[in-house]
Amino acid sequence: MIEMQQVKKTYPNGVTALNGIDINIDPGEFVYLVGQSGAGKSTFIKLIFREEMASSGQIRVNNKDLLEMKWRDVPLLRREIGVVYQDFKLLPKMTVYENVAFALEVVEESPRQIRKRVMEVLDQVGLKNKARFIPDELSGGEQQRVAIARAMANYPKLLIADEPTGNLDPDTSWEIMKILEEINGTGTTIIMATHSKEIVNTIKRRVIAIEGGLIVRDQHRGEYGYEV
Amino acid sequence: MIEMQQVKKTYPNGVTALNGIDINIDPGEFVYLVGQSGAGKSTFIKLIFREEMASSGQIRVNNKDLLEMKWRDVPLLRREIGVVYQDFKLLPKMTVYENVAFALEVVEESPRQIRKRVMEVLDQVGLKNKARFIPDELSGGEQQRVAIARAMANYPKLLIADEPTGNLDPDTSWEIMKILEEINGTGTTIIMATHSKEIVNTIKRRVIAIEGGLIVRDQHRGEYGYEV
Amino acid sequence: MAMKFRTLKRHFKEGLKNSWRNSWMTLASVAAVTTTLILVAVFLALVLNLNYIASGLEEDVQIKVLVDQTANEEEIEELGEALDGLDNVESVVFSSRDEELQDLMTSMGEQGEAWGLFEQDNPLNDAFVVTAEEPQDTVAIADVIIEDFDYVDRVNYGQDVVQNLFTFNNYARIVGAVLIVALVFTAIFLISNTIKITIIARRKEIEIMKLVGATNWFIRWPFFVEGLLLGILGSILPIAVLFTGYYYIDQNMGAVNQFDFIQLLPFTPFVWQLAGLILLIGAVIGVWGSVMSVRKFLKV
Amino acid sequence: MAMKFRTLKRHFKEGLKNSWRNSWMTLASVAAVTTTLILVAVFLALVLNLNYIASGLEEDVQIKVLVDQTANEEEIEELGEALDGLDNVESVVFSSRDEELQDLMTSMGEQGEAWGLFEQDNPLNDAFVVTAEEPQDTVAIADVIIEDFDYVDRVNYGQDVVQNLFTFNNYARIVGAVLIVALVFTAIFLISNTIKITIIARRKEIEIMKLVGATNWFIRWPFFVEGLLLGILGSILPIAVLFTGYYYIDQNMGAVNQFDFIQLLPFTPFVWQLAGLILLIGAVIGVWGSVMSVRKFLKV
Ligand SMILES: Nc1ncnc2c1ncn2[C@@H]1O[C@H](COP(=O)(O)OP(=O)(O)OP(=O)(O)O)[C@@H](O)[C@H]1O
Ligand SMILES: Nc1ncnc2c1ncn2[C@@H]1O[C@H](COP(=O)(O)OP(=O)(O)OP(=O)(O)O)[C@@H](O)[C@H]1O
Ligand SMILES: [Mg+2]
Ligand SMILES: [Mg+2]
Repeated sequence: MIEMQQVKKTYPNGVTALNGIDINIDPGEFVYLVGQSGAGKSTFIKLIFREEMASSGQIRVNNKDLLEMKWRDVPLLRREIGVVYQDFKLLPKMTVYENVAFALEVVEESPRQIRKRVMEVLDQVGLKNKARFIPDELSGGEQQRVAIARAMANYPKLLIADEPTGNLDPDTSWEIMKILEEINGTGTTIIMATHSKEIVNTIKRRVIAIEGGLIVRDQHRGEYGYEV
Repeated sequence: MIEMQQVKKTYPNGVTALNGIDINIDPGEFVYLVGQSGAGKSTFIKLIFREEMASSGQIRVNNKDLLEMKWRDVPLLRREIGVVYQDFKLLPKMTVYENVAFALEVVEESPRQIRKRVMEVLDQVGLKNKARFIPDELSGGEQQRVAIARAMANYPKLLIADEPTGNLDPDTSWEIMKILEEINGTGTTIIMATHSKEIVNTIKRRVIAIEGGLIVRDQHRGEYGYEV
Repeated sequence: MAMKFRTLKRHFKEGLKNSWRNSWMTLASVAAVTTTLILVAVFLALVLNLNYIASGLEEDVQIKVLVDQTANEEEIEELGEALDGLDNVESVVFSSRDEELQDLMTSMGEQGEAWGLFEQDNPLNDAFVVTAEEPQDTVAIADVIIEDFDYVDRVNYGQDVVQNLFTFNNYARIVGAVLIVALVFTAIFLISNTIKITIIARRKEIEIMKLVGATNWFIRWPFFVEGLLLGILGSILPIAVLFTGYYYIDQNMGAVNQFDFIQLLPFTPFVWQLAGLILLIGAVIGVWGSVMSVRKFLKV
Repeated sequence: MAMKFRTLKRHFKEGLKNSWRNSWMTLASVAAVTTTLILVAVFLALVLNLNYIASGLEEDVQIKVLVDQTANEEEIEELGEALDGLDNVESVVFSSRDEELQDLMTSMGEQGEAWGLFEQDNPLNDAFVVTAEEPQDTVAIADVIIEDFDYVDRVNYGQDVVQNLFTFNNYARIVGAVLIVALVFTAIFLISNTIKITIIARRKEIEIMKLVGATNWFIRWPFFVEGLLLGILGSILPIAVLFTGYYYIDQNMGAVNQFDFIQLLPFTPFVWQLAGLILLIGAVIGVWGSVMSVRKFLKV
């Protein structure tokens, strides 16, 4: 699903966030991404759906070479990937419903299909009754759940979540984890950046630890931790 | 420090977020605010520095009646309170340094004093070397720490933090908690909304649990939990 | 770019919704478009009418060919026919010396009557009044007449005044045309600049749309619709002002009787054409400004 | 509002920094201010000069008082003194009947010479040429002369033409004044509207500042500075265009010799005054637009 070879990322301001990443993630895997604040987790994630371009190295996602890819083809790549952004990135003028529907409209789904699916995912994250609200009228955790709903609406082959439980209480967090596990069960690859020791140590999956722009640990059914 | 009597808050869209809150928080206390996503924690916090106005009831902060207060006097109230917002609320065009300095400029601190204090708090949250970056160039956790630095820069009498460790790894979280405890040691009242069972159960303080707009538990040296 | 019909429908709905969602910005943009187009409308109506009035003045210019007093009737007739045969001449009218004196006396008013005493000893010439097809050709025709024709005593067309009139009108026309072009470009710039600012304010939204997998065209279409709506909404008031204002002035111009000599462009079709132009400018610039401004934020 | 000097300094620095931080918006706003003010400058220069030219034409208007042919020299002299004593009269010049005939012949050109034969039998009257202090009073003075004076045969001031000229000029002045006022208001509106849009785009920032404890004045001051900068930057190009353009036209007007009769307003002080006005409009509207637009986001 994802292959990276010697991937480096230096931001325009000179900060090198990733400094030689080699990794292989197979279809259907469930991967935790752990690491200190500023380690490079979000940068790693942004490279996968080409929000950012790698400065050097090789990235293949879904057998597409991201560095050779034409601008035109980027939307097609993104439609196969559902992303929960660390800062949510909801469209502020649209209602919760419209935000989620947007992800289905871009693939020209039929309106009836859209209506059905949107209410379905909103129900899953417990926000069916807030469909007509705009993001500013929601609590932090509710906004985060809208972002989760949008990411999974389109049955993506790959679902990337950047700290999807950062603003959620433990109960809601576990519900979200249950949903992610279910989705993973249908064959969707999942990559999740997280700071939650409890989740990583309870639901044991592959753990990739990033530290100072390098992968310092890559362990199947691993424990939380990012020390070398 | 804070007295609330029968405080209700209904948002313009008809959602009642708080439904009769009675509470007393004394100067120098350290209070955890816990509750499910959407319970009303952030709303409770917003009432204290009058980002939102209560719909009915009585609120006194620092012996000031917030509902009788003139618009003119609101900035004076806010200067006595440091706030870490759940969504950070950093000024996007200003550098990290300028964001923190702003909180000192509004009280017309001397430029030399400002320079000294800003670098001091940035050092405390571990971002001294990112002073010249703008928020967009920071990771989620780094942005959160800038927000923390800004909140404490002005030696506020009351420091309110809305999930200040939501985007931080455990190690950094503990460091932040250490800082908060130190500040609390100097007499500053601290109110902190959090979802971290680990923190609440390790550093035992007063725990106020909100559920459905009501205080369902108020316990000194309490455990994490919000069931009735 | 092949697109399902329901997607097109979606884009139109979305464009209208967006105008509504950003109602503050929409209002401000429409206000800017409105004021700018009112400016264009008023100015165009003014300059085009001035041009029309100037043309009217030029129409009145005639060449008076004074016939040599030695010419006999046959020769005068020949001269008349020859003048008639000239290129670019619209009409040739004969005016006898007696008629000329009468005209002169009339034109001099009361003072002229004093000259009535001298009717028996009329010192004036017979004359042909020649009107050019194109007023602009007057001077050239007059020159030809002087050079090539016999029995012509003098040619009179108010040389100084007419030359001045034409030169002045030509300069005025150039200035008017330059001002119109400049104003229209200014309007285009102001409108698209305003739209650009509103879209800079929405760059984050555009970026999010791209991140969710929208193609450039998917994002552009609602902006296209928004721009169109903006342009059309912004044209309504200018067109209304144009219609009522022009109607009012057209009506009252007749009442102010000193201005018989000023003839405005007829309401129909002039006002309709101008209204069409205003709407066109509004709509085209609205669409163009929107789509162009979006472009630079699509590279995400 | 008592403020430490270092805080004022801080606000100026912050205002300049903000313009730089929002460079896109600043650029777009300055562009809008620039175009609008160029429009105002060009239009003001045009209308004020047209008014000046029209006033020039009016200056030439004179009243010719034709003296009764029965009046003797003493009576003529009395009449002259009486005319001189009239209110609002600038000058009274005597012109004998012989001079009058000479003038008439000259003004008629070649054709006039034919009338030279009748010099011995001059049918014209002696005349006084009266010039009013204010051209506008001409008609009133003429009426007084007709009614109250003896030995006046007729009074001649090109009644129809002059009446038309004054009426036309008055209407033109009203139209010009209305257009200027409308244009200036349009400019004010467009500029403040543009600024408003840029500030709507920054409402979140203003809200954050309020939440951090900034007073309304603390937030307003940098916007004041930004608005001032915007207005001044936006005035530079219009003023440059005004100076070079006016200089160029002023120079070349003399060269186009057909236009001797057109006299432009003198470069100094006219252009300087206009430039000052432009700068004033830019700065005042810049500041006013900024501070006003911020206002509605301060209630947090
Ligand atoms: N747009 C950017 N421009 C410049 N530097 C950036 C940018 N985004 C991130 N960085 C820097 O790159 C490094 C890695 O950032 P990244 O967001 O990947 O961290 P992270 O692991 O997601 O941290 P967190 O857990 O705090 O979200 C950080 O030092 C950060 O300051
Ligand atoms: N500006 C607003 N307008 C309308 N409703 C709002 C607004 N802000 C919050 N709400 C609603 O009020 C309720 C309480 O929200 P609040 O932000 O206080 O929750 P919270 O306890 O902070 O949740 P979280 O842990 O998810 O941040 C929620 O149901 C939310 O949808
Ligand atoms: Mg991150
Ligand atoms: Mg909250």
